[in-house]
This record gives sequence, structure tokens and C-alpha cells, in this order.
Amino acid sequence: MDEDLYREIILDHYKHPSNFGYLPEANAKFRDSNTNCGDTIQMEVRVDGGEIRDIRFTGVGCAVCIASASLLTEKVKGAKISEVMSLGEKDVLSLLGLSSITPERGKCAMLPLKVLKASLIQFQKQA
Amino acid sequence: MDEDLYREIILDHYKHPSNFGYLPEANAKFRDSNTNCGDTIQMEVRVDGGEIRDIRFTGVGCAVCIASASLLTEKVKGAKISEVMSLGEKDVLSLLGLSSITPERGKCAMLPLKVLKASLIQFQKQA
Amino acid sequence: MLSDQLVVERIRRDFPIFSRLENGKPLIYLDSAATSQRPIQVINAVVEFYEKINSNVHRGLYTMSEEATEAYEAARANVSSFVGCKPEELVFTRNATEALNLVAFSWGRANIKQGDTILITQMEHHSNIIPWQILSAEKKAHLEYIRITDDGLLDPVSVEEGLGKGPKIVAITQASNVLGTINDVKAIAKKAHEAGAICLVDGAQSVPHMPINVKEIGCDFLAFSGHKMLGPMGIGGLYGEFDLLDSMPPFLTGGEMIKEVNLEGASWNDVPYKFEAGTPNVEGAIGLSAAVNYLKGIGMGWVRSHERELIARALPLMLDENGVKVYGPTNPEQRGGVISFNVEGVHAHDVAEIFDSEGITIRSGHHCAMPIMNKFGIPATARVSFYVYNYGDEINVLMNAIKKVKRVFSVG
Amino acid sequence: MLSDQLVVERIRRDFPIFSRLENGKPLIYLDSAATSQRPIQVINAVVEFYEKINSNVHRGLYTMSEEATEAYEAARANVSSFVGCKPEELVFTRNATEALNLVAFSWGRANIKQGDTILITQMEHHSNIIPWQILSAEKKAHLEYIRITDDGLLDPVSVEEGLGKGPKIVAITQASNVLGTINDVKAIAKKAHEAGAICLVDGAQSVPHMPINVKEIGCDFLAFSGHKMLGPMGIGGLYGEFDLLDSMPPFLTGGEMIKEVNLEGASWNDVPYKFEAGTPNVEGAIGLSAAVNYLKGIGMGWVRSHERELIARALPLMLDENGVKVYGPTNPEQRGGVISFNVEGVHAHDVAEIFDSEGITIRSGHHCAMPIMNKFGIPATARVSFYVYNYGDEINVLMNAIKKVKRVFSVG
Ligand SMILES: Cc1ncc(COP(=O)(O)O)c(C=O)c1O
Ligand SMILES: Cc1ncc(COP(=O)(O)O)c(C=O)c1O
Repeated sequence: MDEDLYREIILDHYKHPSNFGYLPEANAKFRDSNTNCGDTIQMEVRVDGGEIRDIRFTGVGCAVCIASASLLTEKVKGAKISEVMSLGEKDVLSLLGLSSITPERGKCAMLPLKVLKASLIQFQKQA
Repeated sequence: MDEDLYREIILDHYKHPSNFGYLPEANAKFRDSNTNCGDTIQMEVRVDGGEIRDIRFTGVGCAVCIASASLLTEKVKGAKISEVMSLGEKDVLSLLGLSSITPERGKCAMLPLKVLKASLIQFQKQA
Repeated sequence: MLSDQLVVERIRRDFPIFSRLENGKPLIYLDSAATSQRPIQVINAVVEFYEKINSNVHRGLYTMSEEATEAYEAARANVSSFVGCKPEELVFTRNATEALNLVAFSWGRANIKQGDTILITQMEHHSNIIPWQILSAEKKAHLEYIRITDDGLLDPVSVEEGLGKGPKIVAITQASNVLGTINDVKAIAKKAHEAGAICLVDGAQSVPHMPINVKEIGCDFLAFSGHKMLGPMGIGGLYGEFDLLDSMPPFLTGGEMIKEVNLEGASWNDVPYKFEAGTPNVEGAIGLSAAVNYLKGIGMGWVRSHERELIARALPLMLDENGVKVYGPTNPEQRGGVISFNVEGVHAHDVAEIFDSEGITIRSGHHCAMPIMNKFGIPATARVSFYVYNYGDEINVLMNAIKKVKRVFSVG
Repeated sequence: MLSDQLVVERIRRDFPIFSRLENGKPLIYLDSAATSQRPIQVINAVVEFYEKINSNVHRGLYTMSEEATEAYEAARANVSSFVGCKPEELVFTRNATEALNLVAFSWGRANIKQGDTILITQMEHHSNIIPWQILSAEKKAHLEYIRITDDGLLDPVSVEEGLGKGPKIVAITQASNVLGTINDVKAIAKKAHEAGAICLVDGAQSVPHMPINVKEIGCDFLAFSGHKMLGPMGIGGLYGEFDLLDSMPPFLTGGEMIKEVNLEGASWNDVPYKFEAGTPNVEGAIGLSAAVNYLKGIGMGWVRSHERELIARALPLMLDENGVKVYGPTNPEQRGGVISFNVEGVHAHDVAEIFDSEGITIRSGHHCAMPIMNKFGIPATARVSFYVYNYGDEINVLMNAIKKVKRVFSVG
């Protein structure tokens, strides 16, 4: 076990995730799962003028996945779509306070960003 | 190599097989091949009153297969169907003057008897 | 008689993997339901094949190839006797999944017609679900599921309902890889036949763990995997009743499985070769045969009772542990050596990860059995599974690891 | 630079099999086209997997399983780079036969309609014939064959005729396992595309013996077997162009290849996992990757030129030998390391058996290529095939064995 995975910040955000729930006024929405592991994340986003006005998520997942979603939604609120699109694994790890992660666990950590980006891409296509 | 396989008797019958050819008055006939090895034997038999009146064979095969067919047809001419049905691997090997044979080569040696029996079974079903 | 502990110690010496550390701790391998470890006897059998008689089988007229062919066919005879069938009734496949697909493609496409019913259960592994979903979609047939009860048993009412629909085939696992449930496949096969159906048994989780005889069960097909029974990966088996196999069209086609080919068409080789297209995994078959010898040596009766004892010890502890939810039957007699559980408020991934920090390897996820997850309304479970090399003391480490999970997440 | 002889001597030291005697004589292994031998590096890679990281791949959240997953995916990356494609474009199969069947079942059933044409050649192995015969019978499509000339080359007129029929797919071997013929698959792939067809290359006899790059060839699929290229049995590969693979329905179904399953249906995993149902042959993939490393170490350029030299030496001797008929092109440039022949008046079996008495292992029979046998009006041929561990002196023993055949049968 990477003991880092169970540091305070991750456990806190796992137990008390920020922005957990639905967003009725969302105009961008996406849901995806990690094959074979049962993690599912849905992102609901309100985009106005190319900016993320509000964001909420629902889903089930391990501590890393849920903490990642919680921290990510905190970070992107108010950000430009282009800024979100430029986020990568490094950014997610630094949000989580981790320096590295195993490939299998990496998929858990990255799922929320993957879903968020997919929702924005779909939004832009429809616009 | 089993040097026995290339003794005089086998080579002789391979080069000058007895009863090689077609039998226009045949009333029992069967053809089969050894999977994967290209040996094919066809037996044509004239059965009268439960006895093998005449027999001929055609086909291609290795020395053991052709010699076996040649010696077998010599042996069964005039025999009762029931006698042919009771022949087995031992009988074929003793015709060939062999005390044992490898499984792969055994298939070559046994093909003529197998085909002969099949022709007789078919004949009896039709009768 | 040796005590169980001594037998296990002797067994463990045959498994090189146990000299490895997991996270700096002695390896406690509790993931045999996913894949088992290999004893040195199996490894040596494979290496010996490579070094002494490696060559392609059938058609070889030289000594070495005849030796390889004999070894391959001796492996077939040995493995077939292990499940109680004739050598011709055993087709070597890559794994249980391919064996199940073979039946769905070959028997299924020849026999399932529009409107027919295929009966499976809600506790099947995906490998015994999806081939039937695809077949029934293609043929516009009905796929029906026997429901399971809250304690993970087949619902007897649902069994009768399902059979009442006049299925053509009943495809059922003998032991669940999630719930541990052991199904009475002998009774099911009998009822299936009475209802005019054939019966396929998924033996992936039973053949490795208990004495099996297909003629005694009375099933028409049995699928299993070598890698779950101490054998190599890449090899598995399908038992099929001879006349049934003989009547079926081939599945994969190519070298080895034909009698004659011309430009217009081909005629098929005899059973079982008809179903073994291309160069087979000879070394895999030989390794599997060595695994069978190993299991015969210990005795399948011992294997079953050893696992039952481990379960009888672990199950009550886990059931008693606060904040731990255990799935499946509570009676060890009804169970194979598998326990699925969750720690409340903690995702199964996190359980597995924390277990790993204690040197315990377990699986977490849906275990390729999503219908079970849906039935219990959960995304995943953690799963421990026992085999011949596990012993009672490991259960203490396991229970301590559960306590560590609760500590880290401040739950329970 | 080392002389060829020295290189071969060094290579032979890596192959434990050569310490075995065949019929009391040093083993001269001339049957690599059926299956190759394994160097100790491959054997060790498999054993090391068993002993150190053996566990199931994907989904495992413990260290050992992550190591196994990494090793499996590293094997994929290594093997894919060996044939010049991306890792996602490489599906692990049991052998070339399964790879070819995968295309015929998945791509074929989704794309071939009544009246369509499938174009193959008269020199294909059964594994690249029968799947197309079955598909065309099922779909009422036309299966057309490119004819071969008397010296075993594709007839250029027949190539054009075939392409003129507007085939949907051209499936062709890169190197014939009987005639040795090397086909210009790059040119064929180009013509196939111009004619609106996709192009599948059977690389079973080419990938082991010459540098291959699928992007350079421009084919859409390439099938090959590990056991013919120093790797284990039970593992092979299918290269498929990414978008094509992505657009295809799955073939075998079950564990590992799905995203979600409920009682009604399932959604598929990403390429290449969509095509790898059930527990894969992890140790096989790792062994194949070790074989690829071994071949990279010698250099595929060297392999090709080594075999060309052996052929350039053996072919004229055999062509000159009285009573011996050799099949296939007479120019070594147009040939892989395979020579099929017959001794007049002697069945190929007997040739093989007498060769064996000299310690030489060769294959005899139809080599799973009956259409070639029919074309030449023969039931069988004897076949010698060379690989990295063969050397020039063995050709002398070979020629003496031919003389012995003639002596025993008093022919020639
Ligand atoms: C040209 C060719 N294609 C396909 C195959 C089939 O290979 P495998 O038996 O490994 O599936 C062979 C092997 O004999 C071959 O020579
Ligand atoms: C009940 C059951 N059936 C089938 C399978 C599939 O086995 P394999 O992946 O070896 O094909 C498994 C393995 O997880 C299983 O547990």
C-alpha cells in the first residue's frame, strides 16, 4: 500500500466530498465507469460564457476516486473550459498531494477529470 | 527409424502390391483417408454368401500402408465376413512381420483393415 | 495421518512463489479464485517439455514428434479421467471462457431457434452470460435467469418457473466465484433433462476445489480452466458428451481439425480434434496434466474438506465483525472456499489496497458477475479465496487487516 | 563480425533441446515451420513469471497483480513494436489460426453480405481457407482463389482477375509453408485497397523469419503464432488497424472484455481488450516477448540472410539430385527457409521415417495445404525447414539421408 493514499486530505474529501449531488441547472453532463472496478462518476456542469459557473458530481468509487472528484470540482469552479482541457495527470496528483501512483490506481484518480472533459467536449459539440 | 519397417516383405508388397486395382463386379466399396497424412485407401469387395469372393484396392500411401493393404487382401480372399470382423492390430502386424509399431505409423498400417471393415458394415446394412 | 497444518506446510514447499515478499511482508495469497499458484512439479513438466520433446503434435513421423503427441494425448487421458469422462470427450481450450463460447457458438447456433428459451442464473460469471445474451439476441430467443435469494442461494421457486418455460439448455455454475454458493448441479441436470433441456455446468470454480465426475453429475457439458487448478494459463477444457460433440458443427477452423479440403469445401476430423483448430497449447496440456497429478496426490476429498475448514473458521469471525457485511450462504457446507464482503463506508478497492499493505493479496471489484452486484445493489465487493496452500493462521492476519481498514477509515 | 558458423554455434548453446539425441544421433531439427525450438531465455522468462509474479491481470489492486499486469502490457508493447504497430492494435490470441478466425467471425460476419467476393490464394494454409469457406457458405458470398503457377508463384493474370471481381477482402499468406514462396504483400495490399478491399496477411511463416512492419506493408490485419518464432505454444497475435478493430463487434465474450453487464445486455471494453475474453495466457505473452527480444538481439536482417544462404546452398543440391522433385520457386530470393520435395516412387512418410533414422526431423504430409497438393497432383510432400539454429553442415547430412532413401527403396 502506498500509505500516502490514505493521508488526511484524501480521507477527508472521501468522507465529506465537496460538490456532491445533482445540478438541476446543468447544461453539460456525462457519466462513465472504470471497466472492471465498479467506479462510476457522473459530472453535471453549468457552463456560461466559456466558464464553469457551477459543478456537482455523483457516483461511487474508492477513496482516491471520490477525493479526486471532490478536489477537482473545487478547483475548476470558475475556470475557463480551455483551462480544464489543459489539466492532466500531474495536476490531479498534485491536488491529491501525491507524487506518483500505480497504473491501476491511476485510473481511479483520473476518472473524474476524464468524465469532466467528456462532458465539456459534448457540450461544445452541441453548442 | 524402426529398421523393420523397411524389410524385404514390406518393400516387396509396396513396390508390387497384390490385388491392386478396381473390381467392377464389387458389391461392397469404401474409401477413407488418414487425416493429415495423405494416405487414402479404397477397397472394392465382392461378397457372396457371407464370404469374400474377390477383393481389390486402390489408393496412395506409405510403404507400410500399401504393404498392409496388399497382404490383407491376400489373406481375406475366401474368408467369412465374421472372420474379417474379428481381425485386429495384432493380425495386421503379424502379416507385416512386425512385433510392434509406433502410434502414428500404426494408423498407416491399420487403415486398410479399417476401410475393409467399413465396406463390409455398409454392405450388411444395405442387405 | 498428518495434521492439516503439516500437510499445508509440505504443500507450500512445492510453491516457489511463497519465497516472495509482498510489500515487505510474507505473501498471504488469497486470490486463488482469480488464478492459483503453480507448484514446482507443474513448472518442471513444462520446462521438461521445452527441453526434451518440444515439437508439433500429430502428423510428425519422427521420434520426438511422436513423443510430443503421446505426451499430449496422455495429458488428455489424465485430465479427462480427473473429471470422469472419456479422452475423446475432452476438448482442450484456452480457458473456461473459450469452452463456454464453443458451446454457445457451435451447439447454440445449430440448435437454438427463434422463440427458444435459454436458462441461466443470476449468479453466473460474465463468461456464462454474455455468450448467451449474444446468441439469444441473434436468434431472437429468450434468455431467462434463475433468481437468487438474499442469502445467495438459487431460489427454488424460480428454478421451477425457469424449467417450466421449456428451455433448450440450462447453463449453470457449480460454484459461484462471488458468493461461494455450491449449487446442486446433479439435481439441476436431472430436472433439465426431464424438461427436455441439455445441461451445461460451469466448473471453473468447482473442478479445482472438489471431486468431480461428469457422469455422476449427469451434465452434458462441463467447462473449466487450468490456471485456477494449479496448471498453466492458456489451457482449459470442455467436457462434452460424445454423441453431442459428434453431432455438433466445428467452431474455430483451420489446421488439425479437418479430414479433407478442396477448393469448394472441407470435411471434419473426429471428435475431439474437430474442435481443436491450429497448433494446440501442448505444453499447457502437459502442465495441466501435472497439476491434475498433483491434486490427485493430495486428494480432492482433502482439498474440499481443507477449504471447508478454513471457511468454517473464517466465516463466523467475519460475520461477527462489526461493520462488515458478508455475502452468500452462512452454512460452510453450502460454500466453496470464497468469501465476498464489504466494510461499511469503505470501497472494496480501499480494502484491497490496505490488505496489500499487510501482505495479503485479495481481489476487489465486480468479479465479472455484475448481475450479482446489481442484485445486492453494490458496485463491488472485496473477496478472499482459499486453496490448498492456505492455512488457518492466515485468517488471523486477515482479521487484523479488516481492523486496520476500519481504523484507517475510522468506521465500524 | 562473427562468421555465420560461429554465430550459429553461439545461438545453439541457448537451446537446451540440442543436447538431446534423436535415434542415438545428434538432433538435426529441420521442422521449424511446424514449430520452432525455445531458447533458455524464453523458458526462463516463463519460469520467472510462475515463480515471482504469477497472478491474474487487470483489476488486481495488489502489488503482485500490478506487476503481472505491467509485464503483460509490456509484452504487448514489445511484440507490437516488433511488427510495427501500436500496442492497442495487437490482440493476443492462441495462435495464428485463432487470429484468422477472429477476423472471419468478427469482421467477416459484420461486413460480408450475399454476393460479395472474398479473395484468397491457392497456396493458403487451411487456417486461411476454411474460415472463409464457412463464412462464404453462410453468407452466400463467393470465395475466389488466386491460382499459382507451376513453379509456385502467384499467377499475375489470376491476381488481376481476382481483384477485378471487386473483393471485399484479400486474405493472403506472406510466405508459403509448403512452397517457400514469399509473396509481395506490400504490392497486393496496395492493389487490394485500390480495388476497395481490405487486406489480411497471414504472417505465420514470415514474422518469424524476416523483418516485418505492418505500416510499411500497408495491410489491415496480420496474423502470427508465437510457437513458430521461438516463443511458447498457446500464444499468438493479431495486428488490426485501430479504427477497423474499433469498429468491429467482439468475437469471444465473457470476462475482461466488457464494460458493463446487466440482465439485458452488455457494453464492450476498449480495443484490444474487447477481443481478449477470459483470463489471457499471461505467461505465454511474456514468453513471446522474450522470444522477440531474442530475435531482436540476433537481428531479423541476419535471420533472413542466414536462411537465404542455407537455401542457396541446399536448393541446387536437391534440384540436381536424381529422382528428387522439388516444389516452389528455384530462385532463393523468392523463398523463405522451406523446401518441399518428393523422392520418386517413395511416399513422403517413408522419407521422413528414414530421415529420422539419421537424426533428422522433418515433416511429411499435406502440411495443411491440400489445395497445393491437388494443384501438383500429389498426396504429400516431405519438407525441410530452416531456422536460426541450423547450419550449413547439416545440409550434407540431409543429402546423405536422401541417398539412403533411394538406397532402401532402390530408386533414383
Ligand atoms: C502459413 C501458415 N498459416 C497459418 C498457420 C497456422 O498456425 P497455427 O497452427 O500456429 O495456428 C501455419 C502453421 O502451420 C502456417 O504455416
Ligand atoms: C465461475 C467462473 N466461470 C468462468 C470463469 C472464467 O474463467 P477464465 O477467465 O479462466 O476463462 C471464471 C473465472 O473467473 C469463474 O469464476
